[in-house]
Amino acid sequence: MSGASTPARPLVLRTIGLTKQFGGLVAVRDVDFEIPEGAIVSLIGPNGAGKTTMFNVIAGLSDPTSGLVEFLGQRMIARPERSWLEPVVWVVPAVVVWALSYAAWLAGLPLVLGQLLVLVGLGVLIATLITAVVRPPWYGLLLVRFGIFKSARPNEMVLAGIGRTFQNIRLFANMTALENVLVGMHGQLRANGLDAALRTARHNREEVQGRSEARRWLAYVGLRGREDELARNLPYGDQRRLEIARALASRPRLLLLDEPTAGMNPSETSTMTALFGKIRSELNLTILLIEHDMRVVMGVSDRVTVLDHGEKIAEGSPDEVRRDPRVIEAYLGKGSVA
Amino acid sequence: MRLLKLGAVATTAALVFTACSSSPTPAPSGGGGGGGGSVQEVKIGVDLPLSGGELPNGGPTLNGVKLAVQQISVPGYHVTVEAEDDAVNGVHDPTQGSKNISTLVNDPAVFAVVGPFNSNVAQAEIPVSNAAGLIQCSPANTNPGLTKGADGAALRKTNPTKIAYVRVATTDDIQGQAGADIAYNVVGAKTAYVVDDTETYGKGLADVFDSSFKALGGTIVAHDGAGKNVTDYTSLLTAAAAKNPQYVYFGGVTSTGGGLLRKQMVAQGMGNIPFGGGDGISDGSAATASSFLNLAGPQGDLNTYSTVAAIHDIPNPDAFKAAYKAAFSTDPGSYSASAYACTQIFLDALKAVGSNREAVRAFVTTTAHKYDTVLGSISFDANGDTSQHIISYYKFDPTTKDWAFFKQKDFGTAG
Amino acid sequence: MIGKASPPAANPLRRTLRAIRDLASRLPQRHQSLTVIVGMAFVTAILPLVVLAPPLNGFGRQNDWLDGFANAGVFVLLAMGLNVVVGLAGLLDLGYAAFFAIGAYTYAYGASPFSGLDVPFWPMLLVGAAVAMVFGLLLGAPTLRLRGDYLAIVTLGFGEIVPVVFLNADTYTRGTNGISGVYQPVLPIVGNFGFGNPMPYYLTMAAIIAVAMILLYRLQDSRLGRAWMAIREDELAAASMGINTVTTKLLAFAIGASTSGLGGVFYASKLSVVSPDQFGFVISFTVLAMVVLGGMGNIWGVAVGAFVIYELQSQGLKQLNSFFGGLGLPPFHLGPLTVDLTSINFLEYQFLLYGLALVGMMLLRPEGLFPSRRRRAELRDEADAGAANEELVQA
Amino acid sequence: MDFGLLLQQTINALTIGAIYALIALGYTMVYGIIELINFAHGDVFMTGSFVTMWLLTTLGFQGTIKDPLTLAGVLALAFLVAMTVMGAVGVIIERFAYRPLRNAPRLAPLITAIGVSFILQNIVQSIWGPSPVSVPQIIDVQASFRVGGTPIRFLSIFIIVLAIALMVALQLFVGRTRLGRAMRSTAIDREAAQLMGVDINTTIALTFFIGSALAGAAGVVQGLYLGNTVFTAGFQAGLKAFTAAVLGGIGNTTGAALGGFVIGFIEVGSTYLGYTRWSEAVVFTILILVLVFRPTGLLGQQLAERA
Repeated sequence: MSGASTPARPLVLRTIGLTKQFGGLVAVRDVDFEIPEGAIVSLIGPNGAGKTTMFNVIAGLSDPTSGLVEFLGQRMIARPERSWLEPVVWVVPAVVVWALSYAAWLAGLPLVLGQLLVLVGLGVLIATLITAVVRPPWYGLLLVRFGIFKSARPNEMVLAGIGRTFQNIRLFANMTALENVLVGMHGQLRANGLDAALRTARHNREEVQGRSEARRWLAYVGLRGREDELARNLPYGDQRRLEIARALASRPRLLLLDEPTAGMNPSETSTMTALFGKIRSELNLTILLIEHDMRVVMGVSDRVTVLDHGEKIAEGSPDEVRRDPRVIEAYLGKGSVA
Repeated sequence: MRLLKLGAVATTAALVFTACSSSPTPAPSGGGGGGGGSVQEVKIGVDLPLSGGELPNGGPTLNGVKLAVQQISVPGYHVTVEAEDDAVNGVHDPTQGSKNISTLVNDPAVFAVVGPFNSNVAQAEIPVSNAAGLIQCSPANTNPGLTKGADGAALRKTNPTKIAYVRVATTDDIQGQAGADIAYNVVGAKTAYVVDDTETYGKGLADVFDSSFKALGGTIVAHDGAGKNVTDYTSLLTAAAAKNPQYVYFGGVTSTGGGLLRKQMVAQGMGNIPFGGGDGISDGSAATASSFLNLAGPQGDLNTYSTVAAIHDIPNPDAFKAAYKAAFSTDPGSYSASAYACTQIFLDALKAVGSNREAVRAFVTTTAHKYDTVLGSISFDANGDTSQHIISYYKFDPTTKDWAFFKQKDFGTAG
Repeated sequence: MIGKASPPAANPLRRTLRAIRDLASRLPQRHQSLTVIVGMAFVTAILPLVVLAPPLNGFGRQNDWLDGFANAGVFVLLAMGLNVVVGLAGLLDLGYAAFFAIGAYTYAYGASPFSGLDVPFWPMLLVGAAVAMVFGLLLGAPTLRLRGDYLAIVTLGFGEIVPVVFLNADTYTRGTNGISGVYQPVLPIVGNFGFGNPMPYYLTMAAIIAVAMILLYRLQDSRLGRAWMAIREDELAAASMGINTVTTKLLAFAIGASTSGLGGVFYASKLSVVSPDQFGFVISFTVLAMVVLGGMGNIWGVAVGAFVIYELQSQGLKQLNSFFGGLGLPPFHLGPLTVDLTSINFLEYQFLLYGLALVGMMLLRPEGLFPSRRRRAELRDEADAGAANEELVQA
Repeated sequence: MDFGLLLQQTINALTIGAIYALIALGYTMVYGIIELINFAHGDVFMTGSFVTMWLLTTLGFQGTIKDPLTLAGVLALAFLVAMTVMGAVGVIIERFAYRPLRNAPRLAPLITAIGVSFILQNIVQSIWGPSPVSVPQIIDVQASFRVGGTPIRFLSIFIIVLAIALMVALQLFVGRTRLGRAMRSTAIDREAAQLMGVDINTTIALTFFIGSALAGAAGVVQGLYLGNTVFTAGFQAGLKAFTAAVLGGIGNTTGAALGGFVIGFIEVGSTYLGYTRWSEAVVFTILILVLVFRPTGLLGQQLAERA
């Protein structure tokens, strides 16, 4: 079953033994899963099969109970262990310095020294706290060393190159379409608060270029002329497109689409399906698709993975999957298999 | 019932307000004056907390000023009261106080100001009145730092030699000594437990009690602080009871927990331990609603002491009480008489030197001048503090259910 | 937008009006900083004149009003700062007064007889803002991972802790007495910062507000500002767009705290005393009410809201007695009740009226007095002029 | 270590904790169902203590009632009246200050909540005055029994038992009855509950009624225990109770009860160690620490989504 498609292409994403438990309920059990570069891979399965859970783990929205996710050969997620220890790590250095200041006081050293150490301790505390927030890579390594590793945050996944849309549209409703896309470009832009406050050249350049690029993205998904509409005022189909434009603006290597045609009529669906093809061919993107509509899945996918009750039951080309008896069994009675 | 009562007070207030509504042209005075064309309109400014939870502090104090203005007339002048509220959202607010005193300074008809009530408001106001040379008399401030030493000097930086802030209440440092004197010498306690309400007045008093009691040779078993938000003293008292104190001293006022503390002592079976406090708990008989004695309740033997920073042997102690009751149909508050005294002093000055601010200020702060007030004879020292350092001692009398005077002691000039 | 509602205007007058309206709505977008400066200068110049006119002159002299305005300015500053946290980033901060207190105490340490230091006012403004910011970071870093209302209670707790520390650490803070005799600013041009001369404070405050407003507007219209709004709209989606939500929220917190610190420094220098009971929950709440009533997210709306509420509290409600007394209305009957407005002591019902005002305003306009109108087309570069025209045609 | 003192302080902590817990329940229930921090809740509690005071003084009671039967009757009456009146006040507040804003921006009802809190305070202040007032302590405050020589007051035991009984009753109501199920389902998903035929308005009103009634009960208890109340008493008690609710995991009734007791123990503990001045700071510091380490409170559910 494994390695059914061309192995020559490198993998964009791989999960190894991915398991996610909610209390006693196992939503995803020990799933190994691969996405080769440039492919459109679909994840299907009956309701409650664990598709969205899988998706959220990959996108960094929830921590897996065990297993790991590799993106472009890099380990993104490990099981969180003793994550409550993390705050301890923040405080320990400062406490050590303060203990030193107390020791200095007990030892009868000049008071100024002790007071200085207290201030140094405060500085250390601030520094560690800020480090914990900013999370430079070495901090992650430190966490691994202490066995306190926490999974990558969603924003880190985005920066690594995973963009996504949501099953129930999650646009920034009170922002304009253009602003939505600009937020999508957040990771591409560099201007910080100081740049903004001083209106530096970097800020001005990025604003001008960013806006024109955002317009191009909107035009790309077919939303030319709607730049300044509030996202919540857009029609449903356009909101879906806007979500895709927003995800594309982060220049992802892998695009996760969660039921992008849900609630669309057939003609909207076919335009949308065409868009997927266009994205793949023109932008050279890999796409992971969760979809209910079998026509979409079978029409656009290179590979299909089927989940049922949290377990992977089949994997392969659309035709292979369509014929797989376990898949038919899982969907039996639903009549969904075309 | 209460609304009606308030109505009566409010009518008086409204009359005053109407009369002094600050229109550019002098309004024809409705009720007052009566003398003829040569009557000059002047105002006594008042700055007190008059709304929210602090109304019980400011309200009766303001009434003291009003009563004095009603009762005492100065020929040639029609005196009205201009009251400002320094409470914002129900809490005394130094910013508002500072603004109010500026407003009063800017009103040329104001020749003197009674107030403020709270120490931190005073800290914000003293520099302003000092700069403007407008005399201010606080009926309630007792924090030594407002006038004495480097702190006092820092507050009157603009005109260091021109005192513009006086007060009729003796400072905490003296009353605290008196409290320790009662505990150690009158009661004969060798160990004491001290609670303060963490506010300027209460903590200041308690700290002085603490040090004076130790100086006399006693031991402080514990000194706790419980702010006005604390309503449950049970655990505090349980802990204190284990240390067997022979005396409990409370630094604070009734509204920050004085009565509650005594009541819970009784509930905890500590009712037989003598209890003492300053003038903050000396606020009327058990019949007066919300007074310390009323709130502390009828149980226990109430071996309770308080001090008042004033002479007890004043000529006619009940006259003021009666007049106040007649005018406002309630008993006077803790500081009504002090406010009355402040006003008396200002009216004396008005009578003597007219309404010129600098003249009034200079007259009032002249250390040689003595004023006959409802609080007794008062003069001010070089800092503007009352030079009267006599403290009256009171003990609860179970038969009259009121404070009974038993001694007064002069603590001299040693600050 | 306008075209949709009415057919193309044939009437030249109407067209001119429309052009003016258009300019008025576009100017602030194109020359924001200039607009703020001109606007603040106009307001600063006009306010001292407005209070000379009836009926306002009946309630106080010009100096009284200016003194009040300078105090109100502190709250305008606080509200604009909190607006970044609550209005833009959508974080509920119930302990904002803590940073105000920290700013005020910082100035008191830097310039008072208590510490013996006498650092000039202007650098202290920056120091106060920086110290408040550090505490904002200290509080925010471990707690900003918390969800909405948990954050609210943490900030509330911090707001309660700070005054308690200032109260009880009396060796360092003089406890309940507070620090008094704090020095006043010195600046030759603006005039003598003395008691009873509010004009320099008034002008300084106006300048501080103008600068803060320009900076805040600039931040709002930037990558950072968009990230804040995205977090407010949908934190999860924002994170999925590559925004480091914790850092971004922390920045909002830090900027809010430093603005509050600025306010604190000014406040301490004007009042010349700081004490723990000036910085209770009431302040935090009042500022929050100013933000919500002004219109969350709208910088100038929040500023106006703060100004209005402060004046209502410190002037309006306190003047009701003399107002109704001055009206001299005869008693009238309300059913069985006789209402004599002149005999009611409104001071006593201040709280009730304030509460009713809050409830009433919220019921009538839950989005605030000046809800942030979503900004329309912004600075456009020349390359996109075509697209802009296209948009106009469509609208 | 002095065992007797420890025991006494434990009882003190449980008693004050019981009062916090009763108030916290109202916070947590309201939050659970409409995600509103009901800042007026502390003042509902305060008003309850005034209603008790009014009732007892109107009935002419000044102090301890010796006759057990009369005592039981008066107590029952006091609880009945205070709980009904405050429950009704809660429903009225919900109807006029919160319901119109149910779909408004989230912070709008928070502001009206504080507005309502001011209104309640001012009404109480206008009627009963701004100073503290005595509440007749109809249960003998000194009556006690001894455990190993340590006096334990009956009043404390009564309060603890009563509070726990009320909490158990609440749990049973929420867990076992049809209305309780409606409340739970509304809390989980309002729209779905509506589709299932739950009357949302009634359910929310009911939640306010129960929460406010519990605050009313806490008001009675506070009156009996401290014998004193003041119109500003609601703020601090409300703050502590709200903290208790969050500490326990807001939305979780068991958590609120636990949080109340925890705060009682923290307060009494800091007094026991001689840090009364810092007790408030200690409470909030512990709160912050707990939330840093357990971001959803002691008994709060782990959230499915993470951002």
